[in-house]
Amino acid sequence: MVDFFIGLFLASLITALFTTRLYRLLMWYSFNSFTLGVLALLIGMKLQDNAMLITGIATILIKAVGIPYFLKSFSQKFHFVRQITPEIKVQYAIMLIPAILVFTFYLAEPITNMIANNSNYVAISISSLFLSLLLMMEHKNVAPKIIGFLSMENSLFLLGITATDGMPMLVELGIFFDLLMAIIVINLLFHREEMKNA
Amino acid sequence: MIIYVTTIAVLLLLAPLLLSFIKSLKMVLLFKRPSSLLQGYRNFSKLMKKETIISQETSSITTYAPFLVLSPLLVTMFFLPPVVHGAFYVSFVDAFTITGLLSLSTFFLMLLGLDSASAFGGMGSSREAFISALVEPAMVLTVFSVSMMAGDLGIGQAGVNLAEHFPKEHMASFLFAGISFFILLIAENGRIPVDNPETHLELTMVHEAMILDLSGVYLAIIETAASVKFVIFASLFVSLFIPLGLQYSAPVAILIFIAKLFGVAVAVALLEVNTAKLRLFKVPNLLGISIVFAFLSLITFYVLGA
Amino acid sequence: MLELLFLPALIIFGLSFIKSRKTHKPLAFISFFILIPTAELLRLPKPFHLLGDYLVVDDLNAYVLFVSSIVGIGVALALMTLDKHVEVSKNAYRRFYRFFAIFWVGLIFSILSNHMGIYWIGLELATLSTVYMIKTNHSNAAHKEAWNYMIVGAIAISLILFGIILIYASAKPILGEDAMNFNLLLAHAKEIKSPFLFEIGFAVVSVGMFVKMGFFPMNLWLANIERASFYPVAALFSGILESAVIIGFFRFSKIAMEVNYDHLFTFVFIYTVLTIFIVSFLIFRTKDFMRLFSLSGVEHMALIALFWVSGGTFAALLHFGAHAFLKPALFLSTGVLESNGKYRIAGALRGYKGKKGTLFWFLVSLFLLAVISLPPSPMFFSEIYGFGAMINVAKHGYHLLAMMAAILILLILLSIIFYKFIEVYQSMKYEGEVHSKKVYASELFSLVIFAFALIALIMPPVMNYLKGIL
Amino acid sequence: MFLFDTLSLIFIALILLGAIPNLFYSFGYLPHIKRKTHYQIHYFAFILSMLGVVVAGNALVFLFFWELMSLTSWQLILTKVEDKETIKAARFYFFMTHFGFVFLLLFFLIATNGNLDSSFADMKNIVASFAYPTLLFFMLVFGFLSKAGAVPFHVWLPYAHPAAPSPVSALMSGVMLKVAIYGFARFLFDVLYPWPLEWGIVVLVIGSISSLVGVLYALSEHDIKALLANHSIENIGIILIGFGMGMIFDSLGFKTLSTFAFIAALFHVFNHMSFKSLLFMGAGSVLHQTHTKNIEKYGGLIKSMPVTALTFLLASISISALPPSNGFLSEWMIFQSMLGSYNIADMSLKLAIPFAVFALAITGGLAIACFVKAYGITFLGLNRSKNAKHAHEVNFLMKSGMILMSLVVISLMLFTPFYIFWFDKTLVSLHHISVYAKMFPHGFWNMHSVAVHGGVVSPLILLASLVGVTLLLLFAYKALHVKTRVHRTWGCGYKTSAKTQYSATGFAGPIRRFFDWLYKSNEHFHKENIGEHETKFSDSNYEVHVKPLFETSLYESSKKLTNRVSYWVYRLAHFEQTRYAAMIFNLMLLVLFSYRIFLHEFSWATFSLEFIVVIISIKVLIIGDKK
Repeated sequence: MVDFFIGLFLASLITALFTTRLYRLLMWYSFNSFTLGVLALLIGMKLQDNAMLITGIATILIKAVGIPYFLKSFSQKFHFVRQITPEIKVQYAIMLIPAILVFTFYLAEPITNMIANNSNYVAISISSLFLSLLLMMEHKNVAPKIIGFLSMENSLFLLGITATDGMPMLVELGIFFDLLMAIIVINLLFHREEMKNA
Repeated sequence: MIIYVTTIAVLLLLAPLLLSFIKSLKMVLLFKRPSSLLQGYRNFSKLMKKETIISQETSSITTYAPFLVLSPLLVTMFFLPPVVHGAFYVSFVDAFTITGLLSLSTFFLMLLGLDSASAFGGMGSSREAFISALVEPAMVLTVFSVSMMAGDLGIGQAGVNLAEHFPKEHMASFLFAGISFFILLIAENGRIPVDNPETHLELTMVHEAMILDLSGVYLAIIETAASVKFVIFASLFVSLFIPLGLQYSAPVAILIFIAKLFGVAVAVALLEVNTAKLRLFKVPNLLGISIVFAFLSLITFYVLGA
Repeated sequence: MLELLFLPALIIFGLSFIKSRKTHKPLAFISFFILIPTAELLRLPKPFHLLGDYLVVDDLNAYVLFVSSIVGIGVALALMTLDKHVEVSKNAYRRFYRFFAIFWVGLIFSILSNHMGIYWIGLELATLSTVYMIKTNHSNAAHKEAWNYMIVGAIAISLILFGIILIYASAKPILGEDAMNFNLLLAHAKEIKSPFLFEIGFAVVSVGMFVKMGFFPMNLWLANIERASFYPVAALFSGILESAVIIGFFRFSKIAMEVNYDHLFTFVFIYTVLTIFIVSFLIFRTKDFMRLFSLSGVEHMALIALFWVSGGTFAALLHFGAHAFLKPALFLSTGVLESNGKYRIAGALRGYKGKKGTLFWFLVSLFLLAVISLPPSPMFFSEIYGFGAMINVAKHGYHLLAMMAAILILLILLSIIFYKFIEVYQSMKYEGEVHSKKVYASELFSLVIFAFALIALIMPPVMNYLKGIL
Repeated sequence: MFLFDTLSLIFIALILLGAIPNLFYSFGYLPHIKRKTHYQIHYFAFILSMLGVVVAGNALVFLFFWELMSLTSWQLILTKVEDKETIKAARFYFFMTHFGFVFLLLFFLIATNGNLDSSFADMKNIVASFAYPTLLFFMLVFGFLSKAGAVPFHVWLPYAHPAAPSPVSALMSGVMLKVAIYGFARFLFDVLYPWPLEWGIVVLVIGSISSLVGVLYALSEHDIKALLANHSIENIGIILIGFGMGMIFDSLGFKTLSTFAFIAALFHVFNHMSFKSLLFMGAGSVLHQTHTKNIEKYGGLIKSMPVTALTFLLASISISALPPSNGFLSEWMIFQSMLGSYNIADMSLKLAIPFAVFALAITGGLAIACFVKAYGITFLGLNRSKNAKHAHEVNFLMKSGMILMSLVVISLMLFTPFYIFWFDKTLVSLHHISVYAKMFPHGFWNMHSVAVHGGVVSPLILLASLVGVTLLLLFAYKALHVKTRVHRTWGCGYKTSAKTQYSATGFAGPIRRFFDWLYKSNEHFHKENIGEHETKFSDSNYEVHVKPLFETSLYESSKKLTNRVSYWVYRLAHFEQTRYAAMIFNLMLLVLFSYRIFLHEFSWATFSLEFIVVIISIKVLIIGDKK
């Protein structure tokens, strides 16, 4: 079950890479976050870890629902360009994504003595990190870049949830707090720009 | 000690004669009517009687430099090797010092040339500086080599040593050093092919250009200095490279020495008659030969021991 | 104690909401209160548990905190006359103060933390608040650079967190939830079961930090941002933000040293030499003060990192202190220096009249010459000791000649920087035309504070204190 | 912390001898300087820092004062900032001195294991266990000889010395260069002893080349201070020749000869300090009066500035190594020590040393030519410009500075045995054997060489006889009561004027032409022809400029290289901002890959794979397609 959701997580991220519409991208991000939340809930239940459960619920609430909603409203408020074509050609991307996956598994191969005893989780997290970076690279517009950054955050959480069986509560809350802060700052950035244009 | 003083006196007296001798011998060789052998003395006495004309552009350098040109040479006269076996010689002066004293004399001569503000003086000094700069290394290297063969750098001691043990085993390097030194003799004394002491043609002058503005006693002093310099070189050449005949009694040995000096003069005259004056910028070639021979002399001495 | 530490920042935060013409005057003086707790922390017996195991004060971070507090005071002072040198609206001015306060809080957390997570949170807070500080400048360039900072800073920060989690993953089997505790991790570093995982984590963390400090290949990134924003931002960057980053690097690398020293050293050495190579040539071509100082800041951070991993703890800390005082001082003075145009280096130090002016140019010359480590600048001593430490590492390693060659290359690269600075200094001092410029007392006061702090650094007691750290 | 052994004391003496007359001169010069406070602060700090260097007892103190010395001298060069050249020169000087400092720093760090408080004796122990002493030796060479101005690090001298005020040039050239020699000697003797044979040869070669290069470029110089600066290069070369011979003899086991050669080098250090300071003071006085450094604008100054002219003459004789001056004596000693190469068994080395002899000898010859030029063109003949016409003797303080310095020169000439006694003691304290008894076996009249077949020189007798004979001749001349008449110089019927005199360019012409393959001189000839006539002209101007070969080949090319590299780096660093993410991506790829390959398990196959992958990804993601 856990592995299935990890697969879904990765799949949604890869799909997001090929998306050419902003709202579609937001949707894939939301789905991505949702799988992450479910993963947290699943592992949390298995480990009887309340903190993990809270994290899962918060993830679903904030990342899968809240942030996409905010971003969507921003995009309407500030008239984002919604047509986002990837800069990197599809042909390259097709080659690049498997290469990244191969590389990360090769990289993670010597890792031993994990708590979850599965180095593949690390590999998948690193590859999703690379994929989110790729997402940031292939777009010139700011909005997809922000989504790229947010999915990087997701891959962090994936690592934290799967590979380490959850981080300390304090840290996770801190991360959420910072995420909110980031959204505020982004809002301000857009806002200033808007004011100036007006 | 008496022989020592006598030798110096004889050499001093002989100095003008040697140059006049070369001149007249050259004239004979060129089928001209020779000038008198005593011309040098005549010139000297005539100049001594004349008044001194000093240029208004000159400074105290002109007033004192002629003496400073002559005095190092006169001092050098006292340091020459003995001409008679067992005679007194100065042991506390070596070849480098003598080289230095000769340079000192040249230094003031060059300043003298520049002092009069004439184009000729500067030209002469410039050329002299050029030549003497190149003479210096050849001189030092030759001295270096000779001191090895003679077993001493002290010039007097070297002469004695060479006379006592003629370096038969080092004949090759001895010969090379001799050739080198002979070239230096020509270059330093302004003889053809380096300089022509007899013309006053601006293209060729070196030594004469520097003293163009001197007259009277000053000119006499400089002329004397030139002849003394020739004597010094000739007697150094004779003592170091033809160290023969010292074992006889004093008068005979001195006579032999004088004969050798005249021999050198003859050689110089022959050379002068048979070569043309070199262009100034060809002079380094000649001096280069001298340097090469000096090096060769050292190398053969070191490597072959010959 | 904790309250006292955050009090000045919080007061500034609160006051910044009051809409009055004169609010910014008291703000500067409030910052002085920070000296009380920080000085107290320096004095207290170490380790001092400020907040359980989360915030622990030891010699190292007490020193770093003190240094950054002085920088904070200096910057707050110089901020008073920001509107005299650049165009800034009252609102933006106050908002600048507000974000400055947030920034400060975040960094105090970071510096004092004994917990990777808290360290990260503080850093993130600071990063995000900086974005707005950059934005205070209403130019297009500043807007662009603010986004840039947002994106790249976010990436860097995420990388750091990613690395932290990897390290956590490697240590959790032995330490459990406490695997994020720096001290515990350091004590148990040798027991880590999967050193490879730890090392990957460390590599990711350091890449994140290096990107944030503008190392290879992001050299011009930081310089451009500092160019585009108001000059106090640059001062805050180099004086406070970078101190927080570097103290993290100190702590992480300390653990990495226990795990595998050779790997750590090779990695950092190659990285920093590469950085200095690029930076020295970039410095050679710079044409304005901001980029010049900013790039030289990158160079100094690289040197600090290098000295630290070479075992030259004292050298690294001294260099850090000198850098933290010198760079903000220089950045703050650019406000005055550039009052006749951004790209006018020639004659920038001329035309200062009166006592204030004389003091100003004198101080700036001192700072400029101290940056290139002429004696008796603290940088002179720190570089000597730092390179000494490197030579020692070289002597105990296997590739002595290769290391020597690398050190030599490093020194020659530093000579290039030296040459550029001399050129700039001479040109500022002796070339160009004379325009009269005005210096304000508050900026001068902050420069004087920095100057005294620098002098204090080379005093024997301070030196001994630094030698006693670790 | 501080060290006062004989070597230090000797150099303290040197600095004081150089500085005290300079103080007088400097105060006389002061009205001429605009930034008086600036000048005075740095001037005294400079002298103090030099003293600090020679008494420093550990590495840290040494480095501190060394840098302080550089710093103050740099600021002193910047005294006259109105000049663009000054700023350039100062920058170049400071860079060069920093360049040397880098090597010194490295040397100290290696030799002290990073603990800079250790004394020189401790350093010796550390160095003894260091595997590559030659590395350290080269660091010393680079570090100290770049400050001393030996080839190929000499390029800054002809720029820095002319730019500095004259008292400072005198101090820098006379004393500061010697402080560098002190450092070189100090660490060779105290730390790096014993020396392999090759080191001595390296020093000898550097010395020979420096002496030749220095004098050759001095000849082509028209700026009087640059000329003197080039002569400093030459004299440092001569000192290094003596030093190198000493090192060679020491490593071959000829201890007596070694001490002798070192004494010669030390003696030349003192001599050069004395006459070079005096020359710079003289040049400074001339400059002070005529406001130009161009030697072609002087002429006839001996009439208006007799004291300057006389002291300059004394120094010229001394620097040209003419007997019986002190310069001659030290050069004589160096020649003598080279004569000691007779004993060397190694044939190739034995044959190589005559080349050094040759270099030294030709240097001597050219130095004479050069100083005839410098003296003759400056002080003799007619005034070549209005500036020279209005010159008059300098003020009392400057005069007394010059006179004091000439007294130092004369004392070095008269009290040679005394100085040599001290040099001998110094070397004994550095664990060499004493040769004083061998050099002066029969009192102080005659100085003997310790080489086999070596010569003798008797400075006092020479001096006495030269003075005696000259006086005798003068008295004779006076006794003759020769009539004297003053008239114009005879110029073949033409009028003699300032323009018909030989110029400095013309004077050096033959030599310049002979060495043109080295000079590669840049000639400018401009002529206003009258009508169609090629040979008739109303106005003409001929100038020759020589740019030193080392500067064009070594320095400008490295500057070009730096420029090119920096441009390349600059372009590389200027990516579009959208590429930042891509750069980080690739960076991560590279770092993680490297960790995996190099630090976990290495195989060439994966390495080459990594290489290819990274290259492709950089190409695709960062550089992108060509547009």
